[in-house]
Amino acid sequence: SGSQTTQAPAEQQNTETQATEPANAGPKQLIVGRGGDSVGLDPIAQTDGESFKVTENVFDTLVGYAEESTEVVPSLAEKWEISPDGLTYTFHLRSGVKFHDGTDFNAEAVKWNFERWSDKNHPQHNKEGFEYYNDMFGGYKGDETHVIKSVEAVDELTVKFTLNRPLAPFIQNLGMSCFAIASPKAVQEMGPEKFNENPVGTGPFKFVEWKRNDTITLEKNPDYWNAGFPKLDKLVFKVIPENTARLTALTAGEIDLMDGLNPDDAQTVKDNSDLQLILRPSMNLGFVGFNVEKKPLDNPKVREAIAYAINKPAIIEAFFAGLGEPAVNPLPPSIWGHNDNIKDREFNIDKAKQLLAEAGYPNGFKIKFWAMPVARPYMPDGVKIAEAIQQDLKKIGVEAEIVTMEWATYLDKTKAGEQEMFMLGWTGDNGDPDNFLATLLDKNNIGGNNRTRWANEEAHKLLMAAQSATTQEEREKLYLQVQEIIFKDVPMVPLAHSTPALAAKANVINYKPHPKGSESLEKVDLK
Amino acid sequence: MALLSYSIRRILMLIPVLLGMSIVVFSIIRAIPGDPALTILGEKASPKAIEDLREVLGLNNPWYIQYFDYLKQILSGDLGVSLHSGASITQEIGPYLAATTELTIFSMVFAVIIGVNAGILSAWKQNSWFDYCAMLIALIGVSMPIFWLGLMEQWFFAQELKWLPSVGRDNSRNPVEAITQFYILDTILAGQWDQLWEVIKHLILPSVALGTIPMAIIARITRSSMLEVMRADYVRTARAKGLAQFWVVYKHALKNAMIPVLTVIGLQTGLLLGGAVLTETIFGWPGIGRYIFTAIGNRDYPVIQSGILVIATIFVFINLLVDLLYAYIDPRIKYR
Amino acid sequence: MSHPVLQIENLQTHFFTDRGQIPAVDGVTITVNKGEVVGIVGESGCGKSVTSLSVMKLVPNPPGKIVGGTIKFKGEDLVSADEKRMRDIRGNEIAMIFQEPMTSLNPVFTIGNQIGEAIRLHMKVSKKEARARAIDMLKKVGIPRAEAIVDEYPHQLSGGMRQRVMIAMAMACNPELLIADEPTTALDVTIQAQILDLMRQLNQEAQTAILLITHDLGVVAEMCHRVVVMYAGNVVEEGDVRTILKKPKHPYTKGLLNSLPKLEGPRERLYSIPGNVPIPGSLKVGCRFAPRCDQATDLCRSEMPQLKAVGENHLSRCWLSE
Amino acid sequence: MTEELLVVKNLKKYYPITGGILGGEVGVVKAVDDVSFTVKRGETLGLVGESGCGKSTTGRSLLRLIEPTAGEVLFDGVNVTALSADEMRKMRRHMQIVFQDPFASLNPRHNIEKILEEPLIVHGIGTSAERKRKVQEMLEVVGLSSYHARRYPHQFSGGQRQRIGIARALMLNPKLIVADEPVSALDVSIQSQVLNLMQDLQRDLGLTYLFIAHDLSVVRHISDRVGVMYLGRIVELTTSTQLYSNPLHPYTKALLSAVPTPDPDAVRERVILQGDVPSPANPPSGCTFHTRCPHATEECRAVRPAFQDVGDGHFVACHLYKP
Amino acid sequence: MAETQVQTVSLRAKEEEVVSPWREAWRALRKNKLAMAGLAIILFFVTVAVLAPVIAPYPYDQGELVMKNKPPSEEHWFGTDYNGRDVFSRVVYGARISLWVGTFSVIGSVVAGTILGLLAGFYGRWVDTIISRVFDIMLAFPSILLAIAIVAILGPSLQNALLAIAIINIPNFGRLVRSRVLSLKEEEFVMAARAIGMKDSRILMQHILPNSLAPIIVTGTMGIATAIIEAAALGFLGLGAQPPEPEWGKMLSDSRQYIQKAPWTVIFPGLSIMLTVLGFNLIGDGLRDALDPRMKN
Ligand SMILES: Nc1ncnc2c1ncn2[C@@H]1O[C@H](COP(=O)(O)OP(=O)(O)OP(=O)(O)O)[C@@H](O)[C@H]1O
Ligand SMILES: Nc1ncnc2c1ncn2[C@@H]1O[C@H](COP(=O)(O)OP(=O)(O)OP(=O)(O)O)[C@@H](O)[C@H]1O
Ligand SMILES: [Mg+2]
Ligand SMILES: [Mg+2]
Repeated sequence: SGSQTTQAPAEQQNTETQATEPANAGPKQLIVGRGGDSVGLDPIAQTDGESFKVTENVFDTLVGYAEESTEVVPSLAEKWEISPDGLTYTFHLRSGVKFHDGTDFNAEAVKWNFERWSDKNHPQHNKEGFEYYNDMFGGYKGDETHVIKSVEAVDELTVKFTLNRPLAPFIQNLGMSCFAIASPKAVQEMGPEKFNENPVGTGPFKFVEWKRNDTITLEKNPDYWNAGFPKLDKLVFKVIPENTARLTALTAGEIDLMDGLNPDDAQTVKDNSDLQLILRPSMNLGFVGFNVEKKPLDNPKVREAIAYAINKPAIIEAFFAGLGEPAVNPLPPSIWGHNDNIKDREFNIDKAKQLLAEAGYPNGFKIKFWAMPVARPYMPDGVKIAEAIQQDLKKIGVEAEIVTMEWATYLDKTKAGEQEMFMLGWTGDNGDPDNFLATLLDKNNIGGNNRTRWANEEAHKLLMAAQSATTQEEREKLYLQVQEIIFKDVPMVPLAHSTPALAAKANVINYKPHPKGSESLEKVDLK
Repeated sequence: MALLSYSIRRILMLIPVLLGMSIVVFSIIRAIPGDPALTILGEKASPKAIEDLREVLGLNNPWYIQYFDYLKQILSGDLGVSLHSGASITQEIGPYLAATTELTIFSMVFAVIIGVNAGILSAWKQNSWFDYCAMLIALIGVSMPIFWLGLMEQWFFAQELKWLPSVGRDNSRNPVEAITQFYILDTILAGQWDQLWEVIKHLILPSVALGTIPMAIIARITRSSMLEVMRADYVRTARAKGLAQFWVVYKHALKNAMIPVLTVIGLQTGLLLGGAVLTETIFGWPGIGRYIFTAIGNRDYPVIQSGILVIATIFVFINLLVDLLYAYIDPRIKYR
Repeated sequence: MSHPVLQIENLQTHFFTDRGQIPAVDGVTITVNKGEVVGIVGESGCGKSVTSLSVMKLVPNPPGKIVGGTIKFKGEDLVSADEKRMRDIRGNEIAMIFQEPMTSLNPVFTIGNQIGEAIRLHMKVSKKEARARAIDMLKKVGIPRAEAIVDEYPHQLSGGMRQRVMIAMAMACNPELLIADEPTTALDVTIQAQILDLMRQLNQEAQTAILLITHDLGVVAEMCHRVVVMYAGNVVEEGDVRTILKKPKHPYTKGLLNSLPKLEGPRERLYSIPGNVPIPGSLKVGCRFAPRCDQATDLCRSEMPQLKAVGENHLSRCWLSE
Repeated sequence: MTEELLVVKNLKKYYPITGGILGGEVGVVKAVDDVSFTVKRGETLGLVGESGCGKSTTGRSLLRLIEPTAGEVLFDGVNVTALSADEMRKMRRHMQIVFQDPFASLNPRHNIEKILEEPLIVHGIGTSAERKRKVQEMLEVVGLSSYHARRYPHQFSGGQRQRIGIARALMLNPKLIVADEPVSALDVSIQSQVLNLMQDLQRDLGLTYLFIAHDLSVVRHISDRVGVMYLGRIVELTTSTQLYSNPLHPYTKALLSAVPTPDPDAVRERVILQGDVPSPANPPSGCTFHTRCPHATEECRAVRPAFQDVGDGHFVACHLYKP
Repeated sequence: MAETQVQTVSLRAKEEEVVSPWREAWRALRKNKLAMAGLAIILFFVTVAVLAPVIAPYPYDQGELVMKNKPPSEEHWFGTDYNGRDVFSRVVYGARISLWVGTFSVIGSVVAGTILGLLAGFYGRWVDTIISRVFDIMLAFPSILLAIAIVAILGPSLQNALLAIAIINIPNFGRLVRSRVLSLKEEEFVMAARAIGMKDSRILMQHILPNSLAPIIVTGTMGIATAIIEAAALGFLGLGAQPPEPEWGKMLSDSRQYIQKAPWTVIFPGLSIMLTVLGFNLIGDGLRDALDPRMKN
């Protein structure tokens, strides 16, 4: 059954509530400073973290992740059953949940959302498509590889998913921020473009106003299903592009919470009794990659020599200010399947030189070193780290010329394999090892995210096997082996798993950053 | 009437310039490497998705078709849709433009008031102690990299002394309710005096950074223009009438001296409007400069095109305004 | 002698420049009596304008400065008068018009505004009255359509009209002395004739004394009662107009008269004074004219002659005319 | 060889005035409007008139320094208006010009030697040494010294510069020199030096002058025949003696009577003209002088008088005189 | 005739000395204290740039991470930066880059602008129309945005920044030269050159160009100042010099996040930019006074 009550359109309602709000009756207000603006607020249409930081507060997903981990927990679905063949999933929805526009959340709404996402011909399907849906569920309705066969509303609060083939991380995927349930009525009435700027969900906060490149304002959803939450009356996301400027604003009391703290400033924050340092659990990797198709990087000895020459601890000390650990494998240790047995190469110039000599380059060589022009959580300052690596390499006679370009161009060209040595990284989406190992290093992904163009048959076979294996133990074993091969052949030098740092006013409590980079702030409160 | 026909002619003359500008902008942007589809979809996108998106965005059409599509669209008053945010640029650009305009006006007012008066006093007291100091400061002013000045200001006045806020347009805890998007106006309309004060405080540092160079340039040009005018025969005539020096300077000399100063003010206003990229980046000002700069990074063609075109159009119209002001100040201008 | 309006005595105005001290005016003595037209003639750069500006105390300072001599206006010393007093005198008791009618009016104010300014300044009348008087003055100097012209801008008028406006402005407050610094040099002869006519008329009607600066001996002959001839910052000869033009004593005056082509009479080869007009201060000793004088003696080259009477109302600065 | 070195027939020079919404041509300034005269070999023809009447434009158009709008200029039998640009350049050897402004007519960045040598270089005359010698000679001719050659224009006084301008014109041994107000910018005592020099040169080198000036006494002094210009037209042209003793055109009369003479006893009948010279962009109909003429009739307002000989080669354009 | 010729008093042969206009300008310049101060500043930086390897105590691209952001000391006069590199050495080497970019970009715009300006001014008509319109269009863009766009096309690097700066400044010089040509064309000495039968090309090279040189030099000098700032701005935006090149603007932007902890890393490069630019502006001012024909006679 659809929505029963007719209410004023969301937008109008918003302005009303805003107008009636008392000006300064001491509402609890939290201002979050961040580096960039959201791209859009229709979660399914987004891929960037800045957008999800907001949408997670406006929308809910069927299932959620536990605090600080990727373990799946109930959300809009209170419980679910999986058929033994892994092809049918039945979700029992929470009752009494309403969208911000007053319409009911129910099985029909879920079904409608999935139809919108999966069917290219759906009237509210965006012309650009829905990137994440496409990736996670093997394409759209009608595609050969499409995973979801059907979504049925069994009754008001029961939804049944039927799959074409088993997908091990299906439930895991449903927890991703993008698969949040939007109000069908609002989307239909506004159309995808307008909805993208005036989101209506079931989440703890309602959307109020968006001043582009400046602020997004949300207010408390008093009818939130999770009784007692949210704690805050008002939530504001404010854009302050410069990391230092943001810290200044925090210190000055203009904002309450900020992300993207420069690791260098962590100490400053700790020393300030007015502030607190908050660390986000790490689920990422920053690495130096080698385009193994380019000489002399096609020679594993050369790659290994470089691995020896990079002084990882010094770099982590200098640029992560200790907020990160040296990476040994592409997979972060926080994800299951990480191979703890591999011991990293020590920083050793002599060994590096010796390997170079063995490879036939006793006097080193010249090489182009592509450096990331932007800061990412996994690589706080690409160019500076590149400069440090450049200094290191000089010691073994390798003259690295740093090349930077616009981020878009960088991604484009590295994908095409124009680079020699380069830097990049990855933040996990759902806590599955496949999301790191296969994405970054499987030969099928050459021309895609495997920018090292490393096409190792052995590793490929293992990775494919792991994808279709059914038990975690089985998969884990395969991933351990893959990591050994990677370590030996050195298609990349994993640099660090960084711990993104945040800072907040001392009176901010119950803020638990999530490893995936965005989270709902419903529990956050002010002392 | 002559003025009207002159204005019309000036506006008509703008058409080829604007058209030329649109071609330039359009071709420059097509020449920028990097695929907007990729940028939109991000580093995790699949090749197929990118290709599909290119098709949807019309990026696979020949460039001239793209240009004429674009031109048609612009002429119908539609600036297009941002590839990045999917929002209509016509709507989106307003607040950015307002933010930059407010900053520009504030900076220019600061620059003009101080610059013109310093220039006049320097010329009046030529070779005096004041003259030397003012001109040396002005010279240092023109030599100042604004981004450095901005950083230093921020460091000193915001971080060390904590006198003034360092970023943004208003206090987020007490945000201005935007009606016109010009916050000074908005707060006055709403009678929110505490907010007005906040808004002004936020304007000070970026305005000083942005206004320093124009101020210095205006001071220098005012001085040299005044010196030239002060040598003019009619100034001697005015003095021979028995007029006090103050009136000679501020009435007879100033109005004539303002003519070249006006050009500079116009030119600088235009430059500020577009050149605010640096200041806006440093001071987190949600303005048009940063909007375009970000768009370049995102390969957001429509935004770059329309953004630059809007700025350039304003720039061209400021020049027109300056020309008309000339005609007002200088009756000799024949509307040729 | 009748009442002197202006008595300049041994005036010295020097410029202090990078290239040293330039004695632009170096010992000038001139007297102007009530109702009299006195002419100053001399070639370019001899110090005519600086003399007149010194009277108004309008010599640009720096670099110029009155370093010696006295200027008495109706017995009052102007050299020591303060700026405020000078402002009262300027445009009120002594008025001045300049050579360049094209640039001497402020291009951005109307004619009425500029004339009215002087009137309001010195007569303390209302704006309206000032305007009415401005229109009156314009009519007096023969400007047609005065009511309309008063609201026009200088560029809308021809050179001759502008010079009339300048005269109207100068005469607006009934000055006792009018200093006219080459008022017609920039004008065509037919226009010059109009302006000279007007000035003569004003002199006769209002008994305004005029100090007329020019380099045209023809103008002097038509306008002046008395003439002062200047050369390189000095007065070299002075006398009434007939004496100077008919029976000059100083070789320079003689040479000047002889080098003029004539409009009537036989066309003879012109006399020419050899050499160039000196820059003031370039000659330290002797008579300033000695290097160009074909009668110069050793005395001339070593000692500066004094301005001495050589006849009735006739002074000359020359060893030979004694 | 004809007696006439220069024949000017119906010379016109119109400058367009642009304006209006589209910036098109909205009118013309008739700077020179149908001027005809001849200059005989070895004579000096004077051209007088008030400022803006088109004297300079005439002088420059016949050298084609300004392209004339219409008309014919025959120099030594050759129609120079029909020459190609290259032929014209060669022709210029024979016809030279001296300018009014001694400060603006010499390139401030060239020294005197270079300025004087340039004409020879341009026309490929002589070797370097010969050219240098010629420069030295010419400096002596105009009364400067050979050591002046290395100096720059700003180191000279106005009179000396005017001598340099004359020397430059003489370097190519021209037949005709157009002197455009060569003494107007000079002081009286210097003016007579230059006038004497020009007369001496004419005598010694057999030059022909077209001498432009606004000073009637100067023109009378130097010219054999004089033309009087008013608003782009020649209104009277006759011998110098005739013109000054028996002027016919009312404008000439007024002009002559307006010149002040340095003789306090001279009693002359004064004709003071009313009003200003009209603008050449909007010249009066008929006789252009009728607006200021004391004798103007209806005919003057309507009909343009012909420029005709009223006897003895005394040309005048006035309805008062009919042959 | 000879008797009419008596030498003037003031210009006797003995005190005679050939004073070419350039010599004269230099004399005037030498008297100008501020201009000399400017010249001194520039000479100082030029010397520093030339002798950089001698002066700089450390290589500009090598440091130890353990020495990160150390304050000024005896070993490191300007302290060290985020990579432990010696800021003093980097500032010293940076002088090379700034002077190089400033000078060569201006040379580029001057050459191109002069050629275009001469063509437009001398030949007029459609040549002028086309060139002037192109200039109009270029000038209608805020120059920094245009530079950003050009660099975005060419890819960020010092050379490309130099090129972009050269391109955006062409109209300034082009217009200047054009207007000079237009006014010089009417000058009597140009008319005189035509009157002696000189060809257009020679008039252009002998008369018009040399007389346009003074304003070109003045504007060019000031242009170097602007170009240095523009290069630094591009560097600041990450569009100019690439690491580890010690370009001052880049150094500023790289270090600004440490402004509170290590202000020296921001102060010194900024000061260097300002001083160099000031030097060029001072001397440009002086040159204008010395070369301005209005100041003479
Ligand atoms: N501001 C000044 N600075 C330096 N010298 C000056 C200045 N004004 C005038 N002089 C000098 O004073 C001398 C006399 O100048 P003045 O203007 O009185 O000459 P003049 O007789 O009026 O000449 P002209 O007929 O050209 O007007 C000149 O030689 C000039 O060099
Ligand atoms: N390039 C031009 N464009 C338009 N009008 C011009 C141009 N040159 C001259 N004129 C006009 O042509 C008329 C004649 O000018 P010309 O210079 O020949 O006069 P002139 O008799 O030499 O005057 P002067 O005595 O002032 O030198 C003037 O009214 C002038 O305004
Ligand atoms: Mg004078
Ligand atoms: Mg002329």
